Amino acid sequence: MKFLDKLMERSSRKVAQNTSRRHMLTNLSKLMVGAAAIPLLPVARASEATGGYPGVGKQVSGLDGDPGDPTSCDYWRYCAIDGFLCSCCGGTASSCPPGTEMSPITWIGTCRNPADGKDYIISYNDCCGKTSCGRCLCNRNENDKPVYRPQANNDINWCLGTSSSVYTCSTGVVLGVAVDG
Amino acid sequence: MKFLDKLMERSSRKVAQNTSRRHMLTNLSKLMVGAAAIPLLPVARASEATGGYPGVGKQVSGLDGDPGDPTSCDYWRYCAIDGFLCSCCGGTASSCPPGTEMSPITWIGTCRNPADGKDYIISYNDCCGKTSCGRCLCNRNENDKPVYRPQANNDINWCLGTSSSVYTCSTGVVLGVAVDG
Amino acid sequence: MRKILFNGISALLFACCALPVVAELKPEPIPSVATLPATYPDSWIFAHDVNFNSMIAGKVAIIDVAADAKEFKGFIDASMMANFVESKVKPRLYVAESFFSRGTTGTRTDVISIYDKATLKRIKEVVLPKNNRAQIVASKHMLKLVDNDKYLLILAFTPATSVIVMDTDTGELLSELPIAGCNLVYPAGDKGFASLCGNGGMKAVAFDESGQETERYDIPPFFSVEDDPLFDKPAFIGSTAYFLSYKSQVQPIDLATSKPKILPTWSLVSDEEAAENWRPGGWQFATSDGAQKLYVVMHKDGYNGSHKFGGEEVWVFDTQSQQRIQRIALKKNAFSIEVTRSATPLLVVTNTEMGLDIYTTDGDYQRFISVGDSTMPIVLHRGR
Amino acid sequence: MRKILFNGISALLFACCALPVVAELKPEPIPSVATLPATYPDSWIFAHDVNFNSMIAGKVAIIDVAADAKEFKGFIDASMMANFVESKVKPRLYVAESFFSRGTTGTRTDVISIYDKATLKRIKEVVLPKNNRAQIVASKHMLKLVDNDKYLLILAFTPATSVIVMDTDTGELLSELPIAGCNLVYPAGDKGFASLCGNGGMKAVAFDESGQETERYDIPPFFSVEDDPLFDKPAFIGSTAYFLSYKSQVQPIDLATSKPKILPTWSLVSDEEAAENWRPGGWQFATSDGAQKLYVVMHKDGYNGSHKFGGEEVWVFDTQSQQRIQRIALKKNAFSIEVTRSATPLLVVTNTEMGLDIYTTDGDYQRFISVGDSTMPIVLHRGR
Repeated sequence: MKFLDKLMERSSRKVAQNTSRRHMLTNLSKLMVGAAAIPLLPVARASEATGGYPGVGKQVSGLDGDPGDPTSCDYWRYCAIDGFLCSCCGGTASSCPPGTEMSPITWIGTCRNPADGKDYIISYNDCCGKTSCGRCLCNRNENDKPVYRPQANNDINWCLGTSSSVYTCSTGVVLGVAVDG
Repeated sequence: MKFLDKLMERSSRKVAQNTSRRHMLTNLSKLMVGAAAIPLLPVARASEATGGYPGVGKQVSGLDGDPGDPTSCDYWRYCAIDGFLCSCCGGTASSCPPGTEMSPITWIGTCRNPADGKDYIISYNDCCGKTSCGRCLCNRNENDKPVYRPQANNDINWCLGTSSSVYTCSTGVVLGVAVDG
Repeated sequence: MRKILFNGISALLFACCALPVVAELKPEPIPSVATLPATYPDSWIFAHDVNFNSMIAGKVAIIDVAADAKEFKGFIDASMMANFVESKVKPRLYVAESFFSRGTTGTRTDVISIYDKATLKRIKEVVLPKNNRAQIVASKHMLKLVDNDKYLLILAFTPATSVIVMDTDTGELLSELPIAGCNLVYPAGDKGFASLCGNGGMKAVAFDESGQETERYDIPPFFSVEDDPLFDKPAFIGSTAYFLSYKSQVQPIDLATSKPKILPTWSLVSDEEAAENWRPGGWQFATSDGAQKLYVVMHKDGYNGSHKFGGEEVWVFDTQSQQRIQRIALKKNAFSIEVTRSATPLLVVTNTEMGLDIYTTDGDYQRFISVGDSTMPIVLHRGR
Repeated sequence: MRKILFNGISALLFACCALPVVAELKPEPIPSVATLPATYPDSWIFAHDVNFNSMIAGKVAIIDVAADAKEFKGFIDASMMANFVESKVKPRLYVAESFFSRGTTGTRTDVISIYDKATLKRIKEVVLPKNNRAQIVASKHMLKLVDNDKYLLILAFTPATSVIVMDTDTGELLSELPIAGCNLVYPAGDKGFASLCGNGGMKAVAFDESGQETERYDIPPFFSVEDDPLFDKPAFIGSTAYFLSYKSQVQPIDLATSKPKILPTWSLVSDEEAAENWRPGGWQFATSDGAQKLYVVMHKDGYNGSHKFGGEEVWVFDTQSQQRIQRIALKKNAFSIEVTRSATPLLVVTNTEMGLDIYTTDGDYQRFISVGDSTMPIVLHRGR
């Protein structure tokens, strides 16, 4: 928590310093275009009680026995995901956004579904061919192995065998229940 | 100031909510890669007492009669600039960063030098051929006119007549004293 | 009763197996790619992320601003100060953009990229052989569809200015019409457009089916570029363009026919408000709705250079009575705005932090929508 | 006395003309482009911005981490999960990157881009005709110079793995050496490299002047990928690679010759620290200095999946005594670290907010440096 405290302390101090009209205008001159750099503190972005992302509507998968919010980094299927969540990008947890191409080659994780307590094999297919979606960047690494074990690694761009290798977002597709829990 | 207050109120509330270890870790999962979205509030970025940018070292031009900090959006030559300040990017107020090309075609502003009270003609030459510098984004619009008066407009990409039209950063070059103040 | 029963069953299940009995999830199909309807609902908008930090990687996001879930429908790329326009007639989206063979260097290729609305696939491109498309911070007035979307008008700037006419049925580039001394593309008549000029006048050009010039009008100066220039980003109500000046004057121009008609001016502000320097400003700071109302982002204490910083209020005017009928104090300052064409229109605000705040047109706050980390959605297009 | 006189003059000047008499600024030359020395000072580092939000527009920034002004020296582009290496022998920088003819779609071209250090101009490119370079989140171990920088080793991944050998004198691609079942490039001997393998073993390949394979070694498994894998990002001290495991074991491997020698392991943590689950982690979380010290980013309460989140402390170990000699509590959590080769080395930390915090190697905080808005400088290269 220490780094959160420090961060807030700094921000508050800065705001306190910033009271004059002149500064307000000076700041605006930098803000207007500079706000590109995203106005939200990561602490703010990440601190929603639900684990969701500000400015992203919550979802349900709609499947019986598939609990949680597919736009939240907490969602059970994402236990080893690394990237932008396609659920936030016009796709779903298991489908790609319009106009992208789903990678046929991929890597595999094993995540426990809290609804039935079973371990499921999850295929983290990347969606490819448009620039980064830019929403809901999420990194979780349960059982993630280094790149010399590629089939269990999430640092590799799995846009392989697609017409473009440019990475857009990531899905977590249910392949089935793991035989060996 | 209202929007600053609101922003801080929101951030503080969010931080207060965020006390559990579990949340800390959840947050980190989003932070590690997600921090791309820049951790600094714009209020923090813009509220330095000096008008400078956090994480950018202050400079002096070194010229007699050329006061102020060329890495600050406040610097007198920048009265109508729009873009990343080349001074922050490996160039200076009047030179481009290594490996870029200075546009030969440009637009012109008139800024008052506080050292001698004279109005100078400033040529806002763009530097071109690498991706956006990304440091010290600054927008000021004194005497800026709409794009149907291109020679007085800062929304145009002036990387014209260069081998690449990709915009990197902006300079403010002294051309001389304005005859008609 | 039902609730008690359910709780009882739940308790039983937990007692026996720790987890309720649910169906095992079935394997899901691979590959799977979402699609969209060929005609978009009227609460959807296009938010153009100009991505200043990485201009070769801009995008146009499609967003349902009325939705509390699944609000982000998809996006298409838009490279290097691109411009965008939606066809209302064909299921097509058009992007004018530029590429370099080595990302930021090498051979330049300017193109019109054509997307299918349902699949968001890039189905065709038309190369602009002179690589002269205008690279200016995006607005709605550099790429326009006219004559029932039969012709696409593409602004060229080198800095010599001209307008390229493309046939959208064939993808053929029909002509390039010079507009020396003037800039931007405001549709005028069926086959024509007007441009504002550096002398405070206006030029208008009409063309025939082969793109060849048939009429040309030079409207002499009617405003002072030095003293109180008209912003180059008007709001349209029908075929009337409402141009606003830095100092709050309204200059309507009738563009129903190929020859522009300069209509009488009026003011956004009272004498008191003028004294307080209430002024319009921002990026796309003015828009309209279906009820002939004009929406303008306003800031107090305006000064020489304040005209692109946005504002703390949106003022709504009845363009018939030329009276202000509403004043909306915003949660966060606005940089750009748009109003949807929905039955219940929504006011979409790109705030100065670059997120989208959605309000009713009465100013009731609805929701916040993020277009994405590090995005700059400064141009908002409602469905045409 | 002097001061009084000066003040008197100032007062006089202000009294008479309101502003001091200064020389009028002279017109400045156009065009003007800065250059750098062909050999960089040893306090300069390369910060690779992988730019996840726009991966086709990454960059490598050159930063003087000892400077309080003009710390940002320039940058070069690095497109689509690029990799970077500096030559210590030639005044050259190398980037392995990928381009698409239409930005994110169209024809792919993989290249080695070669830059001049003094001008940062892209002076040459070598096309990789199979377009098979590895696109993996950047690290130091996918693009390596060996044999006095005569050969550039380029990792390929399709997902079949191989290493392409390029002659840096001629730009010729000499060969492609398969490393099936293994990955990454750790220089071994003069003309050779080792790779870690999915079975917990290591492979090593040596080649001759024409790039042809001369030796190949398969080291049988010496660690458990399932129970406690070695991270794939070792720190080098001389020709010894210090690999660390998820659970804090140190596995040194001697790569002085083409045949790797697996050295005895030791532990970063005491029994108490192990019980508290102090573990290494982050991205580039381990480095070394010129005094054979090993720097490791550590976090408490580690668990399955915590290994890429960075940490709150940097621990410094004497690799001779295998003892911890320093424990640096950071201002902000570290994601990646590097130590400069300067006479007074500096510890550079990419914090989890993606800014650079600079410390002395004793842990005294020096300064904060921003690489740019919306950047992700997760790989830091000191001067070689």
